[in-house]
Amino acid sequence: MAVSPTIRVQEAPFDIRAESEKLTAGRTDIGGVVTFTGLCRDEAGTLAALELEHYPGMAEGEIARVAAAATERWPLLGLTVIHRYGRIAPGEPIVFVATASEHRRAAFEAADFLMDYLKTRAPFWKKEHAADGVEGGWVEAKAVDDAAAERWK
Amino acid sequence: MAVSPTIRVQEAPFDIRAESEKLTAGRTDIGGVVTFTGLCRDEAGTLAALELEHYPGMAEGEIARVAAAATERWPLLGLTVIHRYGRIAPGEPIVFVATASEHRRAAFEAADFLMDYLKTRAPFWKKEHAADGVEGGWVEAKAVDDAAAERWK
Amino acid sequence: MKIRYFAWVRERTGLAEEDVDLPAGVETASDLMRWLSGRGENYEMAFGEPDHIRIAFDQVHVTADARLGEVDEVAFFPPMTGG
Amino acid sequence: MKIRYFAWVRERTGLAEEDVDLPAGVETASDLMRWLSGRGENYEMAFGEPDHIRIAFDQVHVTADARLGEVDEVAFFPPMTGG
Repeated sequence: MAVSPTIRVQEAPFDIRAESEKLTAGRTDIGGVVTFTGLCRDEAGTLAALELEHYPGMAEGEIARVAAAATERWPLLGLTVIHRYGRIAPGEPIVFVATASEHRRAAFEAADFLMDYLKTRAPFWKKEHAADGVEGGWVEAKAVDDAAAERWK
Repeated sequence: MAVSPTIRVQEAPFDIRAESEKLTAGRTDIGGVVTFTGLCRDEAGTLAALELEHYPGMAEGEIARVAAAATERWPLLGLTVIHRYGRIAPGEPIVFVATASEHRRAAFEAADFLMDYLKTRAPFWKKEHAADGVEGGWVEAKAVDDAAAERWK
Repeated sequence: MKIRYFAWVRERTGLAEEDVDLPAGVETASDLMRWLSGRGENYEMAFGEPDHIRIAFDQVHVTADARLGEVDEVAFFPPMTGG
Repeated sequence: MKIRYFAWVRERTGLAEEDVDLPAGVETASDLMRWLSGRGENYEMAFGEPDHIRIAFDQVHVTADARLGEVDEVAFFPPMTGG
């Protein structure tokens, strides 16, 4: 495994630019970088915030396993995954994935794979807080996410 | 067409962070942003720089047609394409694509599609300048890029 | 053995975690859910539909037929919704 | 009509652009390449293998059988290698 993934689970927001630049700084062997940023949507104004619960320890461990699977499957030159927990307001980032490789195909596929696997395997749970002050319910897992993860088998 | 793409063809480097932030600033309806940055590689130290020739006017026009095809095919909430020309040193960005959508699948597929189509349709040509001072040849178009573009038909 | 609960499993049991001594005959995650269900209405609410519960042993995903063996920490939670 | 050349087509012809008056019988992009090839060694080098040349009429991609009709600007260039 040539690359050592950067993995962080944190409550604080993160600087997407700084994270992207760390991946390529001082390097001249990377041909493509793909990033994905997942943001909190306000669901047409009905959502005040998301509350993300997580399983400390296992969250980092499971992300590391998913990242290791990606580096074994694609020739990556860099890999970063950041996942937040706690209260997150609409417009704020929840998750960030960045992949670097010599050619673009590996970077695209690995980022896509990482998101599908994080969605279905990383121990995080979203609860909705409605804009009218009502504590909403837990977000239900989606069949479309399971189907997406199945694509990689 | 709900989204008006941002398209720029320029010699100057660009600020990836500023470009990404413009896409999401002040919005709470975007669930995912995918970016691709294509960088100049030094080919294991043998390359001093790439020189990108382009067809002014047609470059902007063709990128606009490719961007319009993407916005018709996927429900995008934002779309940016920046392509540089002129002399580009190893480690510097050549091309930047960013797509924003409510759900991640559209953003991933549209970014992937845009890169495949830009590679095969945007009128840019790369010439290599070797590290030993020799003016290198024109980069040849790759069958793998044609095959990638065929995937979307 | 430590048991941890997350999200709506935590809310229904009313507990984030607890220590339990396993009775004889509880050998798998599935056995454990069945035994927990019998401990009160809160547990019954949490584990009434065990097919909807995901399980980890020592912070690694396992299926309901996994054997408890030397496990130190078991966790029960709903399907994940992160990312 | 203006003709523009890019990349190695430009280097081989030795010209970035020129204005030409089309002779009778030159009706398609393909005809134009054949006619240009006969104008000298530099043109023959550039257009000797017309299958390797891409074509634009008024800044839009076309195929070699496209008819020149009312076109103001024709461009010839190698397959694109941007991105």
